[in-house]
Amino acid sequence: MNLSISFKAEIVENTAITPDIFKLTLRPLDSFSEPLPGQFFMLSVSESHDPLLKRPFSIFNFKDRELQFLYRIRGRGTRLLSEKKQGQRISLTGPFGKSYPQPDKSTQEVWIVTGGLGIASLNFMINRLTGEGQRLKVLYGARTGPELRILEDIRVKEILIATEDGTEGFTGTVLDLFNSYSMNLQPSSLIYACGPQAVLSFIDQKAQERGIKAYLSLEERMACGFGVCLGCVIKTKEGYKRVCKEGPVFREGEVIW
Amino acid sequence: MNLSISFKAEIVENTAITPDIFKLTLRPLDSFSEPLPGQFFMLSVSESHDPLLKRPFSIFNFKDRELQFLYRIRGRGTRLLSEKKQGQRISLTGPFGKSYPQPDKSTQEVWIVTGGLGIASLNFMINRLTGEGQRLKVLYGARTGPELRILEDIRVKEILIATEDGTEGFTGTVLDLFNSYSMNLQPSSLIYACGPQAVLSFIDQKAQERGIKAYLSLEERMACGFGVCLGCVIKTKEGYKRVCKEGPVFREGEVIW
Amino acid sequence: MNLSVMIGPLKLRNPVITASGTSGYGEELSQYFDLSLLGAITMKGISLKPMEGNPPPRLWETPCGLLNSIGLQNVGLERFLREKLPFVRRFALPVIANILGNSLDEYMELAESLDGEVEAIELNISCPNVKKGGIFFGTDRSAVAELVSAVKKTLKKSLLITKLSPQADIKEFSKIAEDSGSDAISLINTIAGMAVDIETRRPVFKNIIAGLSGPAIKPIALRMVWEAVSTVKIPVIGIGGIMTAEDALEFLITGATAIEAGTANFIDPLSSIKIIDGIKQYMNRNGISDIRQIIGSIRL
Amino acid sequence: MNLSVMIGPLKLRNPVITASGTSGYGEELSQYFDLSLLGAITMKGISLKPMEGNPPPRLWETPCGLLNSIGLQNVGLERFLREKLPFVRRFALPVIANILGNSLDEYMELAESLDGEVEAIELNISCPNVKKGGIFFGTDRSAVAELVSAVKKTLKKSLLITKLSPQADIKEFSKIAEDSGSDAISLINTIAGMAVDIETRRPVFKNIIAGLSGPAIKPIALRMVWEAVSTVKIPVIGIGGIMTAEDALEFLITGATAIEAGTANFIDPLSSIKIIDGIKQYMNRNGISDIRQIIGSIRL
Ligand SMILES: Cc1cc2nc3c(=O)[nH]c(=O)nc-3n(C[C@H](O)[C@H](O)[C@H](O)COP(=O)(O)OP(=O)(O)OC[C@H]3O[C@@H](n4cnc5c(N)ncnc54)[C@H](O)[C@@H]3O)c2cc1C
Ligand SMILES: Cc1cc2nc3c(=O)[nH]c(=O)nc-3n(C[C@H](O)[C@H](O)[C@H](O)COP(=O)(O)OP(=O)(O)OC[C@H]3O[C@@H](n4cnc5c(N)ncnc54)[C@H](O)[C@@H]3O)c2cc1C
Ligand SMILES: Cc1cc2nc3c(=O)[nH]c(=O)nc-3n(C[C@H](O)[C@H](O)[C@H](O)COP(=O)(O)O)c2cc1C
Ligand SMILES: Cc1cc2nc3c(=O)[nH]c(=O)nc-3n(C[C@H](O)[C@H](O)[C@H](O)COP(=O)(O)O)c2cc1C
Ligand code: FES
Ligand code: FES
Repeated sequence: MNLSISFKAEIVENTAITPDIFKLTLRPLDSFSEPLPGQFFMLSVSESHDPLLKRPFSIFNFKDRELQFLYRIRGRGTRLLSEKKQGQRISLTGPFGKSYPQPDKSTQEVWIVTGGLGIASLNFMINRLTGEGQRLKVLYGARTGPELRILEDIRVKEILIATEDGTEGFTGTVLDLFNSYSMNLQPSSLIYACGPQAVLSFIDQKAQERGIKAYLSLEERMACGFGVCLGCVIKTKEGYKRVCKEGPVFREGEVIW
Repeated sequence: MNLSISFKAEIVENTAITPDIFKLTLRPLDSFSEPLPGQFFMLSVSESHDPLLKRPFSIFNFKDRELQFLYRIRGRGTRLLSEKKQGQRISLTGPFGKSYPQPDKSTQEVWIVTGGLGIASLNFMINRLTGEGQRLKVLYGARTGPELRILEDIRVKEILIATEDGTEGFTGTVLDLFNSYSMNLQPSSLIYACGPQAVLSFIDQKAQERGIKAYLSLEERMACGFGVCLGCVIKTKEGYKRVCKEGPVFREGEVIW
Repeated sequence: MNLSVMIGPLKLRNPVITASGTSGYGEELSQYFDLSLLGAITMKGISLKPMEGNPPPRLWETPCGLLNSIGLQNVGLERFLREKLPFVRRFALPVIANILGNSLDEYMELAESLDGEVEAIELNISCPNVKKGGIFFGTDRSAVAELVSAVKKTLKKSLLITKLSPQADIKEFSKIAEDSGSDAISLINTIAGMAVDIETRRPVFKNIIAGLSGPAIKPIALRMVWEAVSTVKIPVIGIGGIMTAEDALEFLITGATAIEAGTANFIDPLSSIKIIDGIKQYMNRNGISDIRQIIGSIRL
Repeated sequence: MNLSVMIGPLKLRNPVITASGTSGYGEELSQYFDLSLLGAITMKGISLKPMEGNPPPRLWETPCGLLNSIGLQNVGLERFLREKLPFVRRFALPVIANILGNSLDEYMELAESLDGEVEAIELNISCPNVKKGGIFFGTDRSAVAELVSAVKKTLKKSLLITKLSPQADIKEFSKIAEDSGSDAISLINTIAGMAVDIETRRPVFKNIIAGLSGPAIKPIALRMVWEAVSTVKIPVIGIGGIMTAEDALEFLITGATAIEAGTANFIDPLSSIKIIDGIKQYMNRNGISDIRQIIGSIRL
């Protein structure tokens, strides 16, 4: 029994990092279960029945019993969320989903490949791994320089940046960046990736080609977040799987893109 | 053409006067028509379709192009309204409805009879009348002393108070108060009343008995507020009338209670 | 940019009509905008004799919806012709009279008197708020066929639009309306719904059942419009929960030639004007010069 | 305080059931609360053979509603009996198996295999998400009569509940179900709805039409339950947009013997538990000691 799966939290902070990217910090008001990196919560964006469904957000950070999220305004729900002010309350369910597995002993180097808001899912894992002294290389792609502000809290020695408009770092996408460094990948490397489908399917393919282990975090529209609606499925080699339950983290070679 | 009938406003203040009575000050962001005392606006309590309908609120005061409302938390809509914070925006339509007619030359004394939130509709009229030097007597009933805080802004010389629990002024309702003073009513007096149906029907009857003119402001559930849905009707001697359009202010003897 | 559409021989400036019972006789809305900006306006349902309507309460809010039990309060045919029609006639726009009878004869008398006075007559055979009349016709196959044929034969000048009940099988009844000579069909009317006050344990409405409108019913209305356009060749007017241009576009893309906005008018008297603007913006954004490129353009 | 109700000979601890397709096979929910707190649990619709379900997207949000096109993905009868049923059997609560066939034979085989394995069988004759099967039965009078009678004859131990389609005439079909021997009826299943993506101009779902659930449909569901309880004597289970105890009470007061909560489980896995608590609070507040004083207590 885990009656703490559904709880309320108070907004400590909900601030714009760029005009459409926000950082949200919540202080839970009831008991809840500790989240693991890669897991997500379903957040209510409205106190009414419209929008009806909660929205899934990866846990960006968990510190001092506060939950932190990073989100981009995409549609109505995220817009409503961005209008919420400090002191307002919001309902949550979670944590849900499989977390990123830990690297095993044989892993010599971890690559984090992500872009845009994909970092929302990986930041917590990065913190864990650096805390454990794991060797890390972060490859990050953004549309444009100012969006790199979302990396400000991230403490990693080796972080490689690409911007599509070339305002900072490498000019191109994170995939271009990946390509130009991928000769350094060892069979004992491990990749964690999160981002748009194009990024994930590309990394999936490269990992398979090179015989490297990769964990890919996916997104799908969700209703429940905990496996009962069967609404969030993706096609895998073993048939449809629920992103919220069997995922959101999948292994290389599992998903049929 | 009056395209300013529907507009947005920014919340300047939304503060609790008692735990369930709030004062809301709005700064319109678009052009709008000047309201008259007794008129009302329809306020959206949510940026979504749930609750679907706007809620009617009397104009409590209009000063320096700011609209002020006084409201009590009654159900879901007013609760949502009370949770809104300074800086948030809200949509309005209005002003709608008939205003309180001005007293005519023959009126020697104006009585304002109201209780609870009824003052929300009459305050603006009181301000007008005192501004014009009209002799005024306000009879006001509250449940309990602390609720009298909503009268703080009201500048009238002669204000008679009743509280149901006797914490301040006369012990009883505003009707008891009215009864014990009504011998002072002259045929040339004029009554403005707003409040629960019991108050209005009582004043209506007394006014008719004594041949005194009275203006009564009514409430009904509303969908549109401007006369097209036919949802807010009350029974009158001339058949159903729309509270939002033919009212909310009615004459003594008009309504069938 | 062309926004005009044809409902049979009737040309509308644009496909946005205000729905019956949600725009009165045009008097109130005309205070807020120039009615001639609309594609057309539909009058509150008119009966032969004035109707007082139902006692309050007449409204109840539901999640994203509105239950109403107005009971077809209206001024009756005579006052309509004398007072209400002349007013709305001052504006350059097609007027649709929505009519309701308790019998075939009443419908016929209404249709005869209104023929030529209005551009179109919308047969309300589907209102759930009166015991006699409406609902009976709306779900009875042969009664609808007989009614539509008879009214069609009567009309010399005005167009005939049959407004369907969502309580009936849409495919079947659109076909009946088409086969009986209706020039167009409109759908949907409100869906029969109910609410109970759990404190008093009474139904909210005296009639127990009331009509549900608003955003809640949009997906159902859109499906029914889809069923209608897949069944008949006559123009279909889409109605149900249309609040925004995006909603209207869903119906137009699905194949509705025009749409009616109802409950939206309550939330904002300028809704229909905003819907028209929004459609224009969508057309601009997508480089569409003629609304007819949108209507029925759904890609399966 | 007595919250228990009888569905025919079957006693439920309280009138709150989780609806088919919204609580899986109980595995997920059981991680969050003790299933035996529920009145009963309904299993995801089971077919003879495993079904893969529809391709994504399977979900679309509408105002206060949810359109789904899951396509009855399920593990099939065999795996259900082998893996899923033993799990939920660990909890002390009645289990309802929701079954769906493509033919009378398939329904019969499902019923025979499940008889006695579960307390009740809910005949899903109304799912709008598969082309063959469901919808056909749900709106065809003689097919429903034949199906219900045949299944009823097969069942020696389990109760038979017929789940009605909101696309059919409720009065007529509740009567058919009762006359054909169904022990109870449940309603409503999702209402057929549709959505269009105005940017791609495609229907959101491959099947075009999907099933609408959630608060949006509550007033319609309540009206249909009213129609059912006014027509039949067998117990009626109310379903549709029940999110809170207040919603549940509307259905119980109207005459539903029990209710099923569906979409509510998605928004909060503890919804049904909260509904039970809320009903208790209401009873306390109103000095009601037995839930049977509430059921059907509507005052007209
Ligand atoms: C497990 C998981 C974790 C996520 N974590 C984050 C996060 O940490 N930060 C963040 O900003 N976003 C995250 N997302 C995406 C986020 O849930 C969506 O952006 C949000 O639900 C959109 O809601 P909306 O009402 O604003 O958009 P809508 O109006 O519903 O849709 C707007 C656009 O977003 C797309 N979209 C909507 N929902 C999803 C979804 N679930 N997956 C993919 N695309 C979607 C739609 O197709 C549409 O194009 C996550 C999604 C999942 C499934
Ligand atoms: C012309 C007019 C002016 C008004 N001015 C004010 C004002 O200045 N300040 C203020 O606090 N309130 C005012 N009201 C009442 C206010 O509109 C309602 O309290 C509000 O709509 C309730 O919304 P809700 O969602 O909180 O309540 P709901 O959940 O909708 O209902 C809660 C309770 O309030 C009652 N109620 C709801 N709406 C109305 C209504 N329109 N009239 C009477 N009772 C209702 C219901 O019957 C129920 O018992 C006015 C009403 C009208 C018609
Ligand atoms: C208050 C109200 C009154 C209505 N009166 C009528 C009417 O007189 N005749 C009619 O055919 N439809 C009437 N309708 C139905 C609307 O015209 C429309 O079909 C329905 O409300 C669905 O559209 P909507 O969701 O946009 O409101 C009425 C609807 C409402 C809400
Ligand atoms: C995602 C989803 C899946 C469903 N699957 C089934 C099913 O397999 N069998 C069935 O009879 N009903 C199914 N239903 C219908 C529900 O059991 C219920 O009748 C309907 O959703 C209305 O109730 P609600 O508004 O509380 O959700 C499903 C509903 C949803 C939302
Ligand atoms: S979101 Fe419901 S099963 Fe995944
Ligand atoms: S609220 Fe619509 S007519 Fe008065």
